[in-house]
Amino acid sequence: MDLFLHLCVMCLIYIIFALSLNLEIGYTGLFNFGHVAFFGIGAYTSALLTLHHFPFELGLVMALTLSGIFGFLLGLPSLRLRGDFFGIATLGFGEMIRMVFQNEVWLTKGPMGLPGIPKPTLFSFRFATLPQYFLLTLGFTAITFLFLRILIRSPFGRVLKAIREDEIAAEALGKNAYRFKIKSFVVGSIFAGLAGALWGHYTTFISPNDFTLLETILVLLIVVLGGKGTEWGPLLGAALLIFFQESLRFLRLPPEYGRYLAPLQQMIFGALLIFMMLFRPEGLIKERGRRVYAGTQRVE
Amino acid sequence: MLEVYDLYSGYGKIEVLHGVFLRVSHREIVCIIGPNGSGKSTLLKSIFGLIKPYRGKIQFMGLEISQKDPEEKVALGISYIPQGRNIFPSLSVLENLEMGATPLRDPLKMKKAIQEIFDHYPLLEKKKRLKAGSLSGGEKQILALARTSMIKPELILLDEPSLGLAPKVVDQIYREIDLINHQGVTFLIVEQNARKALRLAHRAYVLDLGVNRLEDTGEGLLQNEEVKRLYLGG
Amino acid sequence: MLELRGLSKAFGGIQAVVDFSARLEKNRITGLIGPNGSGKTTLFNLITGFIKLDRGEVFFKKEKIDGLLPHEIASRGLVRTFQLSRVFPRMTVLENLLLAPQGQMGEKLWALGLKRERVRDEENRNLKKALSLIEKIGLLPLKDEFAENLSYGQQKLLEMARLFMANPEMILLDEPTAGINPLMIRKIMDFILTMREMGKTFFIIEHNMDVIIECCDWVFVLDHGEKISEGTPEEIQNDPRVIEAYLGT
Amino acid sequence: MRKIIYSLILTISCLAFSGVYAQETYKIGAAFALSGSIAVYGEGFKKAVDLAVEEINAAGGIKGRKLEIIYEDNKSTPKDCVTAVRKLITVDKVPVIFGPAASSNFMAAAPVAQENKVVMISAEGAAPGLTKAGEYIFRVFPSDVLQGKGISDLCLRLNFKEVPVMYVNNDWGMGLKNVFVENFKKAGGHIMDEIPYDEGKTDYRTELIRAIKGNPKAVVNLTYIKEGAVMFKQAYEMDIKVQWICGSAAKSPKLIELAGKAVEGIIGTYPVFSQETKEYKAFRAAWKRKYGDEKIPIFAEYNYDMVYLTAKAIEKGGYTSDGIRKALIEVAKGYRGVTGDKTFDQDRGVGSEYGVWTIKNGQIVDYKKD
Amino acid sequence: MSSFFLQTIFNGILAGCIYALFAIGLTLIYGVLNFVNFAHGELIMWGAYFLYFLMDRPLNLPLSIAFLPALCLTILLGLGSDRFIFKPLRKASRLTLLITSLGLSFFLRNGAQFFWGAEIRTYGFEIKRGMKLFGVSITPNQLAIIVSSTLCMILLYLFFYKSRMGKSMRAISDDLELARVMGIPSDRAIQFTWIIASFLAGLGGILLALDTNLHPGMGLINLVKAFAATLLGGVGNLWGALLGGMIIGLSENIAVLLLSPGYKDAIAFGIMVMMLLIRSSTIFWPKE
Repeated sequence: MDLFLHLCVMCLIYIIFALSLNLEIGYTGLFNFGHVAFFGIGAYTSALLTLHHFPFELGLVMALTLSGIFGFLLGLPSLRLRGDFFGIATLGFGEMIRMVFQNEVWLTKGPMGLPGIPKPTLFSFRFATLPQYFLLTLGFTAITFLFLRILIRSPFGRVLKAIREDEIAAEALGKNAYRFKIKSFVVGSIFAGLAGALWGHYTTFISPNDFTLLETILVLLIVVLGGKGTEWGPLLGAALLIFFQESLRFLRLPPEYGRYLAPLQQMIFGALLIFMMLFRPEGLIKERGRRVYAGTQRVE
Repeated sequence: MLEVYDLYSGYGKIEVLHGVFLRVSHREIVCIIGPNGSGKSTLLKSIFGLIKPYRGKIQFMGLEISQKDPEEKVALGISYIPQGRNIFPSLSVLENLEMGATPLRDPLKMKKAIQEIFDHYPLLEKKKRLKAGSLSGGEKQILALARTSMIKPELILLDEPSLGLAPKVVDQIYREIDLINHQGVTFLIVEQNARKALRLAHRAYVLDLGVNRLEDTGEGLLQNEEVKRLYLGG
Repeated sequence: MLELRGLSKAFGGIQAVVDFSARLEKNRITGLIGPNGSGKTTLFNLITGFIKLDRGEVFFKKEKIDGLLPHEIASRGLVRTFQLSRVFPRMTVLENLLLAPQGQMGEKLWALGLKRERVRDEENRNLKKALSLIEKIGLLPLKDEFAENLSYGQQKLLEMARLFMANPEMILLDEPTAGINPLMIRKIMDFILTMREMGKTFFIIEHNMDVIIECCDWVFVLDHGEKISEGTPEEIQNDPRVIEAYLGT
Repeated sequence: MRKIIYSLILTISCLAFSGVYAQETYKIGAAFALSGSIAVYGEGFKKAVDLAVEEINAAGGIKGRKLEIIYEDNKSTPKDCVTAVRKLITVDKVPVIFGPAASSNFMAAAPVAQENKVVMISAEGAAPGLTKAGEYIFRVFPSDVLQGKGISDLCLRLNFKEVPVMYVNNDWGMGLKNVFVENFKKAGGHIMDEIPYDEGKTDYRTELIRAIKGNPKAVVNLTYIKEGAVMFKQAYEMDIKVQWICGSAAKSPKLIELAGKAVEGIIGTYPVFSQETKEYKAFRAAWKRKYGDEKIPIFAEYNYDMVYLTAKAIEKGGYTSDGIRKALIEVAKGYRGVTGDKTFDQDRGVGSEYGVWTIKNGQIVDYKKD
Repeated sequence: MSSFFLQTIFNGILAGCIYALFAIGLTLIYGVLNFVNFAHGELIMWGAYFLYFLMDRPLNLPLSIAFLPALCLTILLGLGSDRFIFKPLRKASRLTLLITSLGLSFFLRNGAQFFWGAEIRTYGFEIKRGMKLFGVSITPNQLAIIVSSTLCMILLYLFFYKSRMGKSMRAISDDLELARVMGIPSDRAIQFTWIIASFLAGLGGILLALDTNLHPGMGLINLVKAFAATLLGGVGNLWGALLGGMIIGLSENIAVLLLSPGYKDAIAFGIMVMMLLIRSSTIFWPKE
C-alpha cells in the first residue's frame, strides 16, 4: 500500500511537471527541451530556503517566483528563435543549469547534494507521513490541473493555440505573439518549479544528478505519449510511464541480469518516442475541438 | 507529341484546374496565356509530375504519363524550367551546367555538350567560375535555358521566362527560344506577358479560371479582343 | 483613411516596390492589380509591418504607423488576410472566430483571476456574435469541426467571417477569390459589399477582373513595383499602359 | 547475446513463479547499484554478500532458518534508491536493508528507512555525517574524516608541503577533499590549486596540465577507478612525472587492468586492516573457493562483515527492526571481523586506521618508504 | 609555463580536428534534409564501439583489420536510421524530426549501455610516452588524428568540388525541388549524404576513442560541440565547420586553465546559445 502511495506521489509530481510542459509544447507549440532546469530551480530554491529554516510557504512561493523569473529571463532572448533552434537553445540551457547546481558549491553544496530537506508544513499542519504527503501532492496537482484548464479554455489559451497553429496569422489578427509566448513559457516554468519543489520535499534529498536529460526525455515522452494539446493526455502518459517503469521491479529478475534492465527500459522509452512520431504523432488521446465555452451553457 | 485530356489538378483541397484540354505537336512552340490565377503554372507542374493530377490523361508520344515521377519524365525527354528560382545559386556556372547534364550520363558527352554551350554563349564561358547567384536576371534565365537545351530534350516546359525581366532582355530570351526551337526542340511556354509570346508561338491557348477558353494561332489570338477582355474584364 | 508616401523596398538589388504613393479614402473599396511578380503582396506586407520599409511613410487615420509591429498595426484597426487562406487548422470553426475580436479582456492573464465576471460576459457576447455569423455563412453544423476539415472555399469564408468578427476599420485582402469556385466567389463578394455598407474600407489585391469591376471604386495598377496607372475600373480597362503591362508590347 | 536471451526467458519464468517463493527465510533487503554509473562496484559488493550468506546458510542458517537477500536495483540514482528502498520496506517487508553504495544515494534513501523504522547499513559510504538521518542508520565503513587526515599526514610525512588537489566532482570526492584540505592547512601545508573534474569523461588532459602548472612534486588526486585510469594514462602519455597520491577508492586491481604501467608507483591511503588475521585469511580462502582466481574487489571485505554482523544481530535481537537495531550495537562491541574491530561509536559508525598502498610491478602492495 | 600553454593549445587543436569532423557530418544532414539530427552524436559513439566490438573477445581482430568493418557498420547504422525512421518522415515537420531524432539518440545511447555497460572502456593498446616537440608531447595516436582529419578535409574538398556526386549534393542542399526537376537522383544523393555523415562520425568517434576512451555518453557531449562548431562556422560550410571546431576546441581547453574545470563543457553550450541568439535575426528567422 505504501509503495502504491509512493508511486502515486511520484506520478502526481510528474503529472504537474508534464502538465506544465504540455502548456508549452501542446498548446503554444514551444518545443522546450530544457524544462528540467525549472524543475531543478524549483527544487533547489525551496530546499535551500527551508533548510535555512524559512517556512515552507515562503520556500514554495520563492520556488515558483524564481522559476518564473528564470523562465522570463531565458524566454526573453530565446523565444525569438525559430522552433527547432529554440529547442536546442533550451536543451543547452537545461544542461547549463545542471552544471551550475554541480559547480556552485557555496550555494548548492555541489555534488554533495542537499540532504535532510524538511517535510512541508503548510499553515502549521505538517505533511510528514506518506498518506499526508499524497494528499498534499494531490491537492497541488488538482490546483495545477484546474488552473491550467481554466487558462487553456480561456481566451488567453485560445491565443496560445492560434500561435501554435500559425504565428504569422495570429500577428495579423493583432495578437502580440512574442509576448504571449513569454507568458506561456513563464507559466510553464512556474509549474515546473512547483513540481520540483514538491519533489525535493518528498525525497528529502536532491543532487544535480536528479536533473539530467533523462528527466527531460521522460517528461517529453509523457506528453507525447499521452497526447499533446489535450487536457488529460499528460495524466494518462504519466500514469502509464511511471507505473510501467516501476512494475519492472516486480519482475523478480536475477540480479546478474539487473544490469540490462535500466538501459533496456530506456531503450524502450527512446523507441516509444520514435514509434509515436512514426505511427501516432498525436498521442494516445487525440486533440479535439472544444465544445463548451466560457459562458458554460452549451449552445446548440 | 503531348496530349492533355480533361485534366483536373490542384494543391490538396484547392482544385485549380477543372478540366483542361491541350495538344502540342512535334517542333511546335505552344504558348499558354491567361491572367493571374488561371492555373497556368499548375498546368505545367501537373504535366511534369510535380503535382499529381486528380484525374484526366496526359499522353507523351503515345505513352500515358500522368502518374509518373519527374525523374522518369526527364528520362523520357521532357524538361521543365520553373519560374523564378531556376538555377543553383551557390554552385558555379560551370557546375550548374554539369548538373544540367546529369541525364547524359556519359562524362565525355557531357564535356562535349558543355563545350558546345560555351561556344554558343561566350558570356557563360567567361563567367564559368562565378557563382550562378551573382549573375543578372537575364543571364540566369539564359543559363537555365542553356542548361536545359544542352541535353537535347524532346519537349521543354517553360514557366514564365519573362518574369521580372526588362523588356529588352525578354526579347533576347525569346530569340534564344526561337533558335533552340529551330534545332528541333518542342516548347510549351506559359506566359502572362502575352503579346511577345504570342508573336513567337505557333499556336496558343488561353486559360481562364482553370479551363481553356480559346485556342488559335499566335497571330490569331493577338488580334482577338476576347483575350483582352479575359485579362482586364469588361 | 490610409495614406502611403513613397514606399520603396528592394530585395538584394531588385526593386520590388518603387516609390509607391497613394491615398485610400474611407468607406471605399480600392483594388490593386498587376501582373505576377509586380510587387502587390510585397506592398501589403510593407503596409502591415510584416516587412520593413526601405523608405517611405504610412499613415493610418492620420497616424504614422510605419515601423510598428504587425500586431500593433492590426490592433489599431488595419487588418489583412493572406493569399492562401490562413485559418488556424487545429482549432474549431467557432474558436477561429472567437479569436478575432481585438483587445479581449480574457486574453490578459490577470483578468482571468480578477475580472472573471467581465471575461465571462465578454465571452458570451462574442459567442453570440460568432454563432450568428457562422449561421450566416452556413457553417453552423460545422461549428465544432477543426478548421482543417473544411473545404478550401469554406476556409476562405471562415476567414472572411473572422475579419467581420475582428471588426477593423480597414481591411487588406490578398486575393480573396483565388482558388475557389464561382458560387463561393459570389458569397465572398457579398460579404465584402455588406461590410462596406457598414462603413468599412477595403484594399484588395485581385486577379479576377469581374470582382474588381463589380466591387472596386478605384484601382491601382502595379508593374515591376511601380504604379503605372490608377483610376476607375473602366478607365483602367482601357488604359493602354495597363494593357501593355498585362499583354506585353 | 545469449545472456540477453536468457535474461528474457528468466524474466518471464520468474514472473510466473514469483508467488511460489518459500516463506521460511529471514529476508534482508539490498538496494544495490546493479546498473547505472557505479554498477562496476555493485557487482563486487554483491559477490561478497552472496559469499557470506552462503557460508551462514551452509552452517545451518540462523536458528535453523536461512538468510535470503532480496536485491533491488537502485540504478545509481538517488531517485531510484528511494523507490527501491520503499519497495523493500513496503512490499518485501524487510526489517533491515543493506543500503546503496554512493554516499549521495545512501543519504537520499536513509530518511525513508528512518521514517519507517527500518535498519539500514552502509558498507561503503564514506561521507562524514552519513548516519545523521537517525538511530536506524548504521555504517560499517570508516568515515572520510579519518581518511582525509590520513592523506594529509601522508603528504607531510613524504615531505610534500605544497600540493594541488584534484578530485572527482561528486559527493565522495568533494567530501574527502574538504577534510583533507582542512587538515593539510592546519598542519601548515599549502594547497596550490583545487581542480574538480566531472565523472565519466574521456579526456582529462587539460585538467592535468592545470594541475602541474606550478611544477609540484606531488599531486593529490582523489579519484575513482575509471576516471583514475583515464587520467594516469593521459598523464603518462604527456610525460607528467609527479608523485600521485590517491585515496581509497582507487585501490583496485581494476585500475591496474585498465591503466597498466601508467599507474606504476602511485601511492594512496586506505582504511587498513591487517591481512594477517585469521579472519582475513579465512575470508580469502573462502573467496578463492567460491570465485576461483578472481581478485577480491574493492570493499568486498566490508560487505562480508556487514552480512555477518546483521546475521548475529538477527540471531540475538530477533527478526524485527528494533531488535536488530539494539542487537547490532551489542554484537558489534569488540567483534573482530575481516576488517578488524567493528565496535560502533555514538554515531553508529566504526573507526579504522589508515595504511598506505602503492603499485609495484602491477601489484597493489603496502607502501614502504625506501 | 609556455610549454603548458603550448600543450593546451595542441590539445585544443586536437579536439578541434575531431569536432570539425563531427560538425561537417551534422551540417551535411542539416543542409540536405533540413533538420538537426540529434542522433548524430550516437553515430559517433557507436562508431567507436563497433571497433571495440571487433577488437574485443571473441573476435580479437587487430586494429588494421577491424578499422574498415567498424566504419562500414557505422555507415549501415546511419543508412538504416534513414531508411526506417527518417525516410518515412521526409515530409514531416522539423519538430517531428527533432523529437524523433532525440528519441533515436536516446535509444542508441542506451543500446550501447545495454551491450557494453556504462563503464569506460579502452581499446587496450599498450600506452606509450608521447614524443616531445617544442615541449609538447605528441603520441602516435594523436599524430594519426591530425593526419587523418587533415586528409579527410582534403578528400572532402575534392569530393564536394570535383566529383559529380559531391556537386549533386551541394545542388540538392541549394534547392531540392530544382534538383529533382533536373533529373538529379535525389534519393541516391541523400543516401550518399548519410554515408558521408556516418563515415565522418564513425571515423571521428574512433579517433577520439583511440586518443581518449569509450563511453556511452560520449555522443551527446560531442554532438553539442559539433553543433556549436556548426553554428560558429555557418551552416553548410565546410571550412566554417573546420574553423568552428578549432575555435570550440581551443576555447574550451584554454578556459579550463582560467575558469573552474567543472564548466569545461559549458563553454560549448555557452558559445552555442550565444551564436543562436546573435544569428537568430539573420539566418534562422523564417523566410516569409
